[in-house]
Amino acid sequence: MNPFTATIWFESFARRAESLPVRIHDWILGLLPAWPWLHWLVTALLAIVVILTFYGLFFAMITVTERKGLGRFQNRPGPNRTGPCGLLQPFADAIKAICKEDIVPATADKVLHFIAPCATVFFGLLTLAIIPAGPYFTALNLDAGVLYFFAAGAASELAIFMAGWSSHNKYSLISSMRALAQLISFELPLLLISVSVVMAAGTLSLPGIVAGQSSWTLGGIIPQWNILTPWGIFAFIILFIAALAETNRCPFDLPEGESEIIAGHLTEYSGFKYALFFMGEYFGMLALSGLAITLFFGGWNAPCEFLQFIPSYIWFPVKLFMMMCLFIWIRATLLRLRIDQLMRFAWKLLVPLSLVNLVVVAFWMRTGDWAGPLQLVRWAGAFALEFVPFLLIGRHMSKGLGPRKYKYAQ
Amino acid sequence: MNATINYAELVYALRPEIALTLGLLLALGYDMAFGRRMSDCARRGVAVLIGIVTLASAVFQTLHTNVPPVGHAAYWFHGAFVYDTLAHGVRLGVFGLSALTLLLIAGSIPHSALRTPHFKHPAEYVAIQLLATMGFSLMAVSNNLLIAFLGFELASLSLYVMAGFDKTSRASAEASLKYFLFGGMAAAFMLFGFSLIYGMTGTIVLPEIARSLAVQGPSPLLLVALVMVLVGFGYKAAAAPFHQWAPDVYQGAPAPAAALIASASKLAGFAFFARLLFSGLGTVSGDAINFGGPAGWIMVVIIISAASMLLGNIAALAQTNARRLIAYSAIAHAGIMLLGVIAVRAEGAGPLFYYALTYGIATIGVFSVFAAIERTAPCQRISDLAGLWKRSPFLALVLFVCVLSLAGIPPLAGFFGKFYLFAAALYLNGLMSPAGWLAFLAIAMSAVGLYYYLIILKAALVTNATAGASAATEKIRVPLSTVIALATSAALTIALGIWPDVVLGLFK
Amino acid sequence: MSALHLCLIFSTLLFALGLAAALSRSNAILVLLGVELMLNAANINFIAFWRFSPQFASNPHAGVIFAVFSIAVAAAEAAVGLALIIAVYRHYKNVRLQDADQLKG
Amino acid sequence: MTIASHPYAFIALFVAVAAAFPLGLLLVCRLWVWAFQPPKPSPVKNGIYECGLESKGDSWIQFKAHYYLYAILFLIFDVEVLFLLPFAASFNVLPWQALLVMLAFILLLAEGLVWAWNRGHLEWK
Amino acid sequence: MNSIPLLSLIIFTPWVGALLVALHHPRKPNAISRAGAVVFSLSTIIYAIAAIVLPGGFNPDAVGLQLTETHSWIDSLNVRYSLGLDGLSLMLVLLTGIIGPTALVASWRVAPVTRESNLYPVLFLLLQGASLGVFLAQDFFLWFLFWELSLFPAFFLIKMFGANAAKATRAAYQFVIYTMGGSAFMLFGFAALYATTGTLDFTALAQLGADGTLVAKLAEIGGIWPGVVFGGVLLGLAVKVPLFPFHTWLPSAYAEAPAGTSMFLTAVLSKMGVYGFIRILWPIFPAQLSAAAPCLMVLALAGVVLGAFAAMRQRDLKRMIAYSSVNHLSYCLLALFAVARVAGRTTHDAAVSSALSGTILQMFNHGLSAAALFYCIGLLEKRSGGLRGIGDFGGMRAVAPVFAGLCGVAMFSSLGLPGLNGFAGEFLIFRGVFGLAPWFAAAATLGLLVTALFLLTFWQKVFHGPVGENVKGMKDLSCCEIAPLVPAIALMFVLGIVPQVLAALFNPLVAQWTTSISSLP
Repeated sequence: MNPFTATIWFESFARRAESLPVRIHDWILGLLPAWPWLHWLVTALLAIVVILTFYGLFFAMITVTERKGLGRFQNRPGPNRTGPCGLLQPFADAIKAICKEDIVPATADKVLHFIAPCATVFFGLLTLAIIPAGPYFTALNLDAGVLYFFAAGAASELAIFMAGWSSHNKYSLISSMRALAQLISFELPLLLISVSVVMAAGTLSLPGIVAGQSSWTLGGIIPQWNILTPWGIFAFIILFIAALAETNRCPFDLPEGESEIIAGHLTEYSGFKYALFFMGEYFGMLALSGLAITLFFGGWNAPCEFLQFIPSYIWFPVKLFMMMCLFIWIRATLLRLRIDQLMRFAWKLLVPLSLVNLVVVAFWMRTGDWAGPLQLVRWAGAFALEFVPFLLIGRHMSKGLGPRKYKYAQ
Repeated sequence: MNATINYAELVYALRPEIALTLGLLLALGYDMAFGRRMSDCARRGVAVLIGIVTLASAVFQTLHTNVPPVGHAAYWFHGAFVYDTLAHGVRLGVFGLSALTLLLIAGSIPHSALRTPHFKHPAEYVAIQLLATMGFSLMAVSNNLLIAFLGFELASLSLYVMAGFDKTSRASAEASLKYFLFGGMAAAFMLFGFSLIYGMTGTIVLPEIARSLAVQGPSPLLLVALVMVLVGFGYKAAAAPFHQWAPDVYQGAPAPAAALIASASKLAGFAFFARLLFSGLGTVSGDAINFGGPAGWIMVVIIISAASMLLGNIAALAQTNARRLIAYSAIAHAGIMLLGVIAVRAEGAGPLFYYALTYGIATIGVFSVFAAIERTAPCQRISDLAGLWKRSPFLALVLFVCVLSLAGIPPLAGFFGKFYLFAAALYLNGLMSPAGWLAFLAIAMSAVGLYYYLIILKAALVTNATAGASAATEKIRVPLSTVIALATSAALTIALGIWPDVVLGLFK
Repeated sequence: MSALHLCLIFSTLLFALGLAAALSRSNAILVLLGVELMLNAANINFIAFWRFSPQFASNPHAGVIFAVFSIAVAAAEAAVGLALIIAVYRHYKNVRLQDADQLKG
Repeated sequence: MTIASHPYAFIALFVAVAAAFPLGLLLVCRLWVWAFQPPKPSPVKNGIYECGLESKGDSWIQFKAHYYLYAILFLIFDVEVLFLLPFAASFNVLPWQALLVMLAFILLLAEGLVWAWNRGHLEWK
Repeated sequence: MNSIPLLSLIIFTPWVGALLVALHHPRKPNAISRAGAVVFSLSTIIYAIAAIVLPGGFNPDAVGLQLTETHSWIDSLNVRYSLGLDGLSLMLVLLTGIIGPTALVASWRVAPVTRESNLYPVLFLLLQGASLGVFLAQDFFLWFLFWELSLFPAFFLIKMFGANAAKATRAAYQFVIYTMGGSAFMLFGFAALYATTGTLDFTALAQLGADGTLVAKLAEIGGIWPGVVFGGVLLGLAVKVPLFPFHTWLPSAYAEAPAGTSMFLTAVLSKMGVYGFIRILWPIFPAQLSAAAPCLMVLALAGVVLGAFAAMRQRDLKRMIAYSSVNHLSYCLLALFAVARVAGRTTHDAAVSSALSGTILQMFNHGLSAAALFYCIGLLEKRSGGLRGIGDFGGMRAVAPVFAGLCGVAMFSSLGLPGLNGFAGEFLIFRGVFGLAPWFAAAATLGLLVTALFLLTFWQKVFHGPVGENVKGMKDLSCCEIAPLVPAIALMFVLGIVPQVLAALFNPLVAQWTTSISSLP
């Protein structure tokens, strides 16, 4: 086998591997009568089944990863009894959840109490449909995909409020109000950052945004991902922080703050409804991670040109997994904030910085034709435009704040 | 996206609005930066000063706009804006009226512990008022349903806030909420009507709408749209039967806000609707000349107008609250101005504009007097005005002039406005037209109106204050800025009555 | 019955519903909701007409632009409305409209 | 290859399945309960959980207005995005004057934010 | 002379005076402000005499408007500042010139107003200027301005200075609302006129009215239209005069006003209505007036007869004189309507000219006599401390012979005793009306009789008989009190003997009217 044929073989392998899902899909359709509506239905159902199984399994694996990871962070083994290395733990948990008694408080608003967990999962799933996981794994390709994502995603706030309110528990209500305040506050930077990416990509379609990042420079080593621009790194950090808050993850998990308000809106839930909340939350996390990948990490694209032989449907889960790990890492590292700190952080830092980011994107896109030394100016300018406001606002916010002085410990 | 968008033209078209924006930013910014260090009085003074300077610069910008000759109009920015004498006049008018009401703020500081409207946040108030003024100005130049709606809502939303600006007052909050709920509903009606018009014609530019409707002719759907638009308009203009908010707002809102709602808002609203109805829906106006002509919006306007005049005048007779009385009289005046809307067909917008402008000036005068009185004693009931002649002859004189102008007594501006407007309405087809009968009704009702205006004057000029209430007899010291507002409105009321050509010259 | 008709019927029903809510409810927030429904009914009209009707060449996007702007206006109205309701609440300790009856005559 | 012929048809189907998914899972639980574990309610078990204390007063309490202030602020900025998105999508083909117009728009909103900041409305109290 | 805007001076000098007096001292009147007010009030008669006497002034032989002043004013409405003087106007200016200062002096000296305030002369001068404006304006718009402006000083004069506050308020409101209501309809009529013809100039409108263009133009837009406009204007004027069913405001207004104001109201303001009939209604709507004349004559006749009867029933002297004013002015209207009725018929030239001359004379005469009577009643009030019932006095002739004499002259002048001025006017009116409408004239004589009856009753009850309780200790008139009466009484005699002095001023005018009436289509 000479290198040339090897390359050919290699390329054809890569192509075949890439188009595997299409071939499976065509094969299944071939088994069916050639009625267009049936083909459409089956195609759609296939897409849905893939989404449900993929993200369902991913959810399961992430829970076990998280538990084990947190265990390691805290110098303990984590779950290790069920299955090999405790890998079957989530399934055991599911069975346990099914078996547990479902307790509904006598004074609760029964209907809303029932709807709330379903709605959490429902809206989580809706957002997942739009995430482009690969050229052949884009279940829903809308012209205004970004809008769809936020329309579906924002509705999950409603579910949390439903849960808190219907429980008829003071802690639940407080938590849901807090959650609402927190979610709407962090929704803004999220939205604004998406807008800046849309500005750069010139389209609202998520596959379109991915397509805009599917090339490489410097001989195919450096991908042209948005994260590798001065505005992109800032934007991603903001988006990630906002995503943490949107999914009630540590350090923004105030709504569930066990030490203050029992478990917030989850207080009155038990059994499988509780599990559904978990599922919904993780679906939300997966969706936001998917969005972050789409917006900043080139979606399904390989990081280097020569790595293209690995099919896109591998790359996407890998990136997703790494994002989730990042979530877990943050959770293990940081402490929970106070509500005032949280709100201040959103309104006084993230929102202004995302507005600044819009301007920087405009600058960056308009200076695309600068070359040579001007290129340097472009980078420096963009960084300066991001950094200076950040420093100014940061200094202003921390004015008068020093390390806390402990009276009794001195 | 249309690459041929001419932004220079946009900037040219909106120079006064840009000036207002910069002014409001300046007012807010200055207050944020230095406000805390200043005394209340200085803070208020600076805010008002910035507001006045801003309005002056807006007037300056307006004056430096080329006005096409009468009967012609310039279209800017792909037909989104229109500029003609009416737009020019209304812009100048609203800036002037707005400046007059601004002057009231500085004067409305309470002297005693009495609960009177006061402004803890003058810069915000000025900024919101400038926003409202911007809305008025946009309404004046809009040639397109969208710009019109935006201007309308910008103005309305600002006015809601201004009506409720006195946070210490229960009445103010209640008034603004009522104003808001009614106004919101009106906006919804109007928007629905706009959407139907858009659906029928496929365009939102007024002349294109007119062209398209001329081809289509009237249809039931169009009638629905017209009624909806007019319902929205009726609310805005406080015309019966959509007037319920007006008395409450006039009574509860702080005096400067009420003055603005009664003056500039009316001027801009009526100018805008005259333009909408004639330039956009003129081809489906129906017949104001003969009874039994084709149906159209004119009949609806006539009915609303008649209802407003009857209800306004008759309800005003029963009032014991001076502000409510002025409100009901405003409803009656709205009826007359609706007649002016019809008369636009005969004589152009001149009579309507003159009437609305002079009405606004006189109303500001009245509210200035109320505001000045409120510095020492509450000024709600008509009896609160008692002994005004002794407490401040100047206030009594201004009240005298302004109320008589509202009543339509020569040689004041209100008289000339009425006369000109009635002549224009009769010009359509004399008494034999619906408009003619409406004019007849208007005359009869002005005679009724005279009675309640005289009640106010009687209280102010003749009746002695009841003994015992020390606040109600002490002399009123009127602050300088209010004096300016009072003197200006009274002087304008007289001067425009004697030399109406100053205003009408624009339209000839 | 065409899609346009369906949209129009839907929007009309929505408008009627909003109007009914705005007129019959005594809670200010519910009235506000009714008003918002009415505004959104108009938005649906705009979009429906834009989508299903022949357009004037001069501005093919008028309907959708109008809808975008009126959504913004509706939001601004909600913002102002909520603020005013809070202001009333501060005085009356509730938002029932029948209690706000200080001004009359 | 796009899967659906019309994206909205797919959304409709997906909505149905996404709604059925949690409901189906809950149905499984219900069946389990029906078959093996009949519920045993008791007043204590079905009471509100407040760390073992008895709940006092109504839980549906009224919240302070500050929550609404955030809602209002959010509303304003959320709507801002409504205008930013079409602008952003066509950013590459717009002339530079359009940028200035948009910049003015953003600055006006930012000014609102600064105002709220300055007035202390962004402080959670 | 032509370079001096004499007519503007006539109108505005009292206003300038009002301003100066107001500025001089806002509250309390003093000698200077009083003297100033009288001087400014006197300016009218001085100007009027100057206009007659000076070369280049008023030419009695010319017909048409003289000393005209025309300036553009409101171009958009084609409204001009237009003043003009003819015989009719001059008569009324003279009347105002005589009565104005008299009434002003009377207000302080003789029947002092209840509230001592500088506002009184200010308002009074304003009223005087506005009245003069009404008589001189030749453009409807300007005319209407003065017409309405005259209302407000009058309102406050009645309201603030009336003896009985409650009654005065009521009377003042009644007065203003009636008049304004009427004016509103007049305004409406003129708005319509403007809408159809595009002009508001009296001369131009009269031109249009004379050749029938006006009716044609109005009829173009609807059959009832000319009638409605006519009706509107008629209503406005009828309230002011007042014509019979619209007179109800008058007695209380005259009765409640302070004496000086009553004098001016009855002498000058009531003439504004008659003047309007002659200046506006008649030339502009000759055909309509002619058609409506029979009806109107009935109303005027009712005014004559019922006014007299009503006066007879009054116990309050002021109300009595007020009703007699209704009666007297109805004579004028009767004559005018009778003339209008025969418009276009050529047979009655002598009767027409006599009726018209009589009307003008009667206006002047009634002004003198009624003012004098109000003055006398004012004196009675002053002496008796506010009493003015017909039965409150008695035997005054014995106590105050001078007063009785002067009052008697005024009374007999009002009654129409030959040799005094009242006779000439009434005689001419009756002569004219007998020629034009004999039955009406015959019926009107009833009014004459009743007038004689109630005036004689007045004479008898107040001045004859036993000296009443209230009359005891009354003093006769002082010089100061006599002075205001002197010009009026003197004129009564002069005009009673040589009415031609006045008639010469308006004879050419009447002659021209007479010919133009017979030449009407």
